[in-house]
Amino acid sequence: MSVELQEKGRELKSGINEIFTDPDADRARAFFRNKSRALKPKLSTVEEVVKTMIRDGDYIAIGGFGANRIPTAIVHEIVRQRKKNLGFAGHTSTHDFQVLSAGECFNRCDIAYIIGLEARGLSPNARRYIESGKVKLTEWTNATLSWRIKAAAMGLSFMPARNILGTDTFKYSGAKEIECPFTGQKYAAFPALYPDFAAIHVHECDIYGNCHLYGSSVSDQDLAKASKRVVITAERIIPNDEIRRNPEATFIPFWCVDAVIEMPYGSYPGNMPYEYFSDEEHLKEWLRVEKDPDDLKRFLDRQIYGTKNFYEYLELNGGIEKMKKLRAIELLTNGK
Amino acid sequence: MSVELQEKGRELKSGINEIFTDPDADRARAFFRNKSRALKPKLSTVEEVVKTMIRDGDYIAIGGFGANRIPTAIVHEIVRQRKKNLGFAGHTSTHDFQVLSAGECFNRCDIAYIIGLEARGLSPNARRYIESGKVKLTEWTNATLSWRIKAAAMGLSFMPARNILGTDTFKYSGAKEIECPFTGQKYAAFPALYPDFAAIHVHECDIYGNCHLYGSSVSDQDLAKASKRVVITAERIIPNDEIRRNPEATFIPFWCVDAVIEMPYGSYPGNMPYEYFSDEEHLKEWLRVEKDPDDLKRFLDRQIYGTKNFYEYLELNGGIEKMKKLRAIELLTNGK
Amino acid sequence: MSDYNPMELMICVAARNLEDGATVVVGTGAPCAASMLAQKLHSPNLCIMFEAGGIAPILPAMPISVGDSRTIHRAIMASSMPEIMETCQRGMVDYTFLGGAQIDMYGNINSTMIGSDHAKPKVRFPGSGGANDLASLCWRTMMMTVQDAKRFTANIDFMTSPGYLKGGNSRYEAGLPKGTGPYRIITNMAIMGFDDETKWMKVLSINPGYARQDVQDNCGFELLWADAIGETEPPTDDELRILREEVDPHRYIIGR
Amino acid sequence: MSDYNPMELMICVAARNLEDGATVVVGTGAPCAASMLAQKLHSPNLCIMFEAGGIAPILPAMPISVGDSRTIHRAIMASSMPEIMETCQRGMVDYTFLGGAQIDMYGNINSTMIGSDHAKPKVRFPGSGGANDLASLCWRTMMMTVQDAKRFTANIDFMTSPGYLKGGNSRYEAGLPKGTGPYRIITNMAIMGFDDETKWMKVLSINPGYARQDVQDNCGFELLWADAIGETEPPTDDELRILREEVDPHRYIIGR
Repeated sequence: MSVELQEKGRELKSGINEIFTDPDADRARAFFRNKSRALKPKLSTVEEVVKTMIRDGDYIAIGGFGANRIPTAIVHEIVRQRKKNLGFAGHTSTHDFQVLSAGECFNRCDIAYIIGLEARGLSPNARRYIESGKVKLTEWTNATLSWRIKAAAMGLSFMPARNILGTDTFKYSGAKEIECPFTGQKYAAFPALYPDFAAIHVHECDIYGNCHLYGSSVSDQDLAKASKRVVITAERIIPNDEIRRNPEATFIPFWCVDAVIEMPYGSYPGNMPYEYFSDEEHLKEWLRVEKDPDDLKRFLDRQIYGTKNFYEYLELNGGIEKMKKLRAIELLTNGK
Repeated sequence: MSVELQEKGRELKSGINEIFTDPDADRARAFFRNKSRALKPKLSTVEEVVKTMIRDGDYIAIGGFGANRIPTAIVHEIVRQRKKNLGFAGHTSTHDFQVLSAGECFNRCDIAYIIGLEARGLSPNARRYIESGKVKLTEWTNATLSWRIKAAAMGLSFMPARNILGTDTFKYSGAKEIECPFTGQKYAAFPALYPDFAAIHVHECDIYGNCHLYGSSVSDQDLAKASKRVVITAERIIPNDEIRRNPEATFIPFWCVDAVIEMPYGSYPGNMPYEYFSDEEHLKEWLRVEKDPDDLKRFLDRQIYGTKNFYEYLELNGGIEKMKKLRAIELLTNGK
Repeated sequence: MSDYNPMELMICVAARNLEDGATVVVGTGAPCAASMLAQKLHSPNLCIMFEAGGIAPILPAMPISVGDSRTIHRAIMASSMPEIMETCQRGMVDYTFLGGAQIDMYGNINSTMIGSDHAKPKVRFPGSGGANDLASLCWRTMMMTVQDAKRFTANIDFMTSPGYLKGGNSRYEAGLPKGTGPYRIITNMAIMGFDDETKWMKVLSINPGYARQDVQDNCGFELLWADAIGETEPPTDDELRILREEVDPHRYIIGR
Repeated sequence: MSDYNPMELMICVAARNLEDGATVVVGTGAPCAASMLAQKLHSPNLCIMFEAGGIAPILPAMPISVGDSRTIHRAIMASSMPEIMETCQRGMVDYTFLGGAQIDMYGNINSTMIGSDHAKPKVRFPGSGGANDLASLCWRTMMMTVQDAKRFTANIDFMTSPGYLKGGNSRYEAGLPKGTGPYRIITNMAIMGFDDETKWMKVLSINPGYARQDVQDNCGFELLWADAIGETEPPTDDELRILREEVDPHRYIIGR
């Protein structure tokens, strides 16, 4: 680009860090050409999905917003099956990031927001993991990762935007400056992000993968389109008729989805809008045990490695009675 | 750009036709900075809106899809008030284009689809109007205009895409070729389209402009954001409570909207999904009278210039009894 | 029942190209009929999409507009135009059908105008609509059309929608997505594909009742010929029965 | 009731800057409290947005996450992150609040790391999240923070979010939207704005109980001073009552 820039008397900068995924739209198309679009039943299990749909080294993304509407069962199973060397989209990630850090499952990360749990504080273990230098880091922002995912959802290799210019966030990203061909305005160009795998938790889904989702949707509609392999965990499986009765409400359509799992309380200990609030006590316990690596090890052995599946984890932390309490907090019917 | 192109050994082409609107994002922002975001009642009338919100020479866009979910009352009033020299976004336009052509209201047009009424045939008068040379024409496509509107909705001055390259549609557009800074792939760049005015017909809306819309949404969500001034006509005004009960269903939020009009049967003679089907007899009459300019003049005098408002037009063409019949066709309860 | 008209033949042939589990964006008329026929014959899970946003409806009748209520009747999704076009751009849509006033040997199509002055056309047509987009972004483009030497011409007045542009690799070099392009041109006389190398139109089979000479005489450019030119298999009784009784009982399309 | 703590002061001062009919994107904590206070005092139609997608909720309690259920409680819209960020990019959002570990004289903020090696930070923070986006795209950025000379420094370790970059016109020249930038820095000691020309931080008023010297001593760079430096108006009884009784009755924020 340097010749043009000299012509215009302006330097166009590039971020210096690695882009972990291939933004090429034709190579993505070649994948999508062979992805099944058949309206066929896709019911599966957490164990099977993590075993067959994620390979060590894959680049993965997790839907929801950190500790809100997250596919916790899938995140746990990734740790339980000891997946390694993953790439991770640290987009609005909080508790999901914390769990995957505890499993040391990833070795490279696109960062928008990591190691924090918002108002709850920072994860001591995730912080140690990142400060250790074991993880390759490329900086982005929430909007930037949203737009990288949107570029992929649209079938492009890049998206222009007006944020991050002039900052160190740009410098340590993989973005590039470009100019608008119509106005000459300087833009940041972001490379499309096509994850190998994404897990998204929703309220309702039919056996084909047609989803209903309520509450803030974060980037999940684009994420379902951008990702090569997609699993949906749903609070409830619903009949296809309910999808067809109200086609404007379909949030993710079946052809984006490779597997469907009915996973009640699947966002626990996170919040699920209209269903149950986050378990703040349990999240505090996570932060507490992380202060001491040995405590964390024992905690993980008990909660994840030592449980057969997510149902055992739910039971271990209070089961149906706990869920009833969290539901009362969510619906503001707990008298507080 | 030519220096860079030589460097890469490639020529980057530009469409030769005029871009009728300003794609500059900072100038659009300067407008939006002063656009009211207050949650205040916005009820108005068709007459008032067309009088105060559209000036001769403005660039306008019409929501819906030609003869499906269109704001017919506004389109008629533009003709009735004899607005002139408008720019028009000929995006999925059919009956709306036909009516505005009959009024000779516009003198420049971004073309995706014009003069046709899909399976119903071509409009003889709209064709004469375009073939007369009175209207400046720039070619685009449905996706291209959708993406130009989306670029504006996103606050950008352009959007990259992979269609129209290499065709005469590109040549007679205002698009430009660019290269992806990451892959070197050639893209078409489309200038953002920020219309001065847009009218959109929806199913339900509160007095602040928060809308529910059912059925295919075409480009209307982006159009409401991209346009500087927006009027909503709605089949029904609903209480704000119904919006707040189901916030994921809000299709257009209040801060995009400048005026709200309750206009039952507002898409007539077009189709309104779940409400009433198109009046195919009346649309055939339009096509028939257009064959002879004198017939058309008499028809317009009777149907538009000679009616005080849209209610009179509805009565003239069958009133409530006709609407009942169209509803039965829509709901497949007419026994046919 | 072996009697059939050219429109019926073209629809039946088109339907055979739409395999189960594929996606297709269609307009009104013959393409929609071909897709409905394919669903009822061999492709129950053919996913039909309409550019205004309707996806996988259970069509109760032939739509009169690609945005009318029929296109979302008991649909999987009532989405938007960007949603459909971006699904095409992402490489998730297999087929589309185009129409047009002129087509050349590379499958480039004109649906914009006749004449040489764009600002003052001799005859103006509706323009691209979504045609250019679908021809650019879907994997395989098909066309059903009556064939004559004016319509099939080496010099189209305006290239609305891209075929293989100037042949060879020119389509990809122009920036259009890799591996896309015209796939089948189905006429009343023959079925054509395109040569793998030159991307020039090539006859694959000739319809019953026509000869090689008819096909060439009704084409304004020299056609290529496949090594073995068979006779197009005529519509079967099953195809015709379902087309006539279930897909288009009012003969809106097959009666043209 | 005239007794108040620094957090209460900062929240009350911030609330005064949020006029009725404006839009503001907030995070959890003090910014959310300031916005709720403004709604209850003088700006009933202040539109509060959360970056996960919640818009104009009737907040039943302080959210613990910008994506939790409280942020969509009886909201006007439960949208998405792109929707919020694009609304900012389009110029429809007036205010936002940022936090950070370091801030310089041009209002540039660090919330990413301490140290000089990005690959192996001495202390790692969460990073931008939406901070850079909101600082880039909203019209006016504000900050509430306790002031000391380590936090207010000429040499921030990492510029996460843009203030006025290198001052003057450099922010606009870098490509960030015209007319945007830091607006008010509200500390326990003073309220600062920025010089129109140089974009250097400038003290506008000093909080009760502090002197000019305190403000400068607790700042790692030389501050500019407005021509007339007044005393910041302390929280009124009304402000304090509503903040304590209605906005944050559990003292989650004002008890810090």
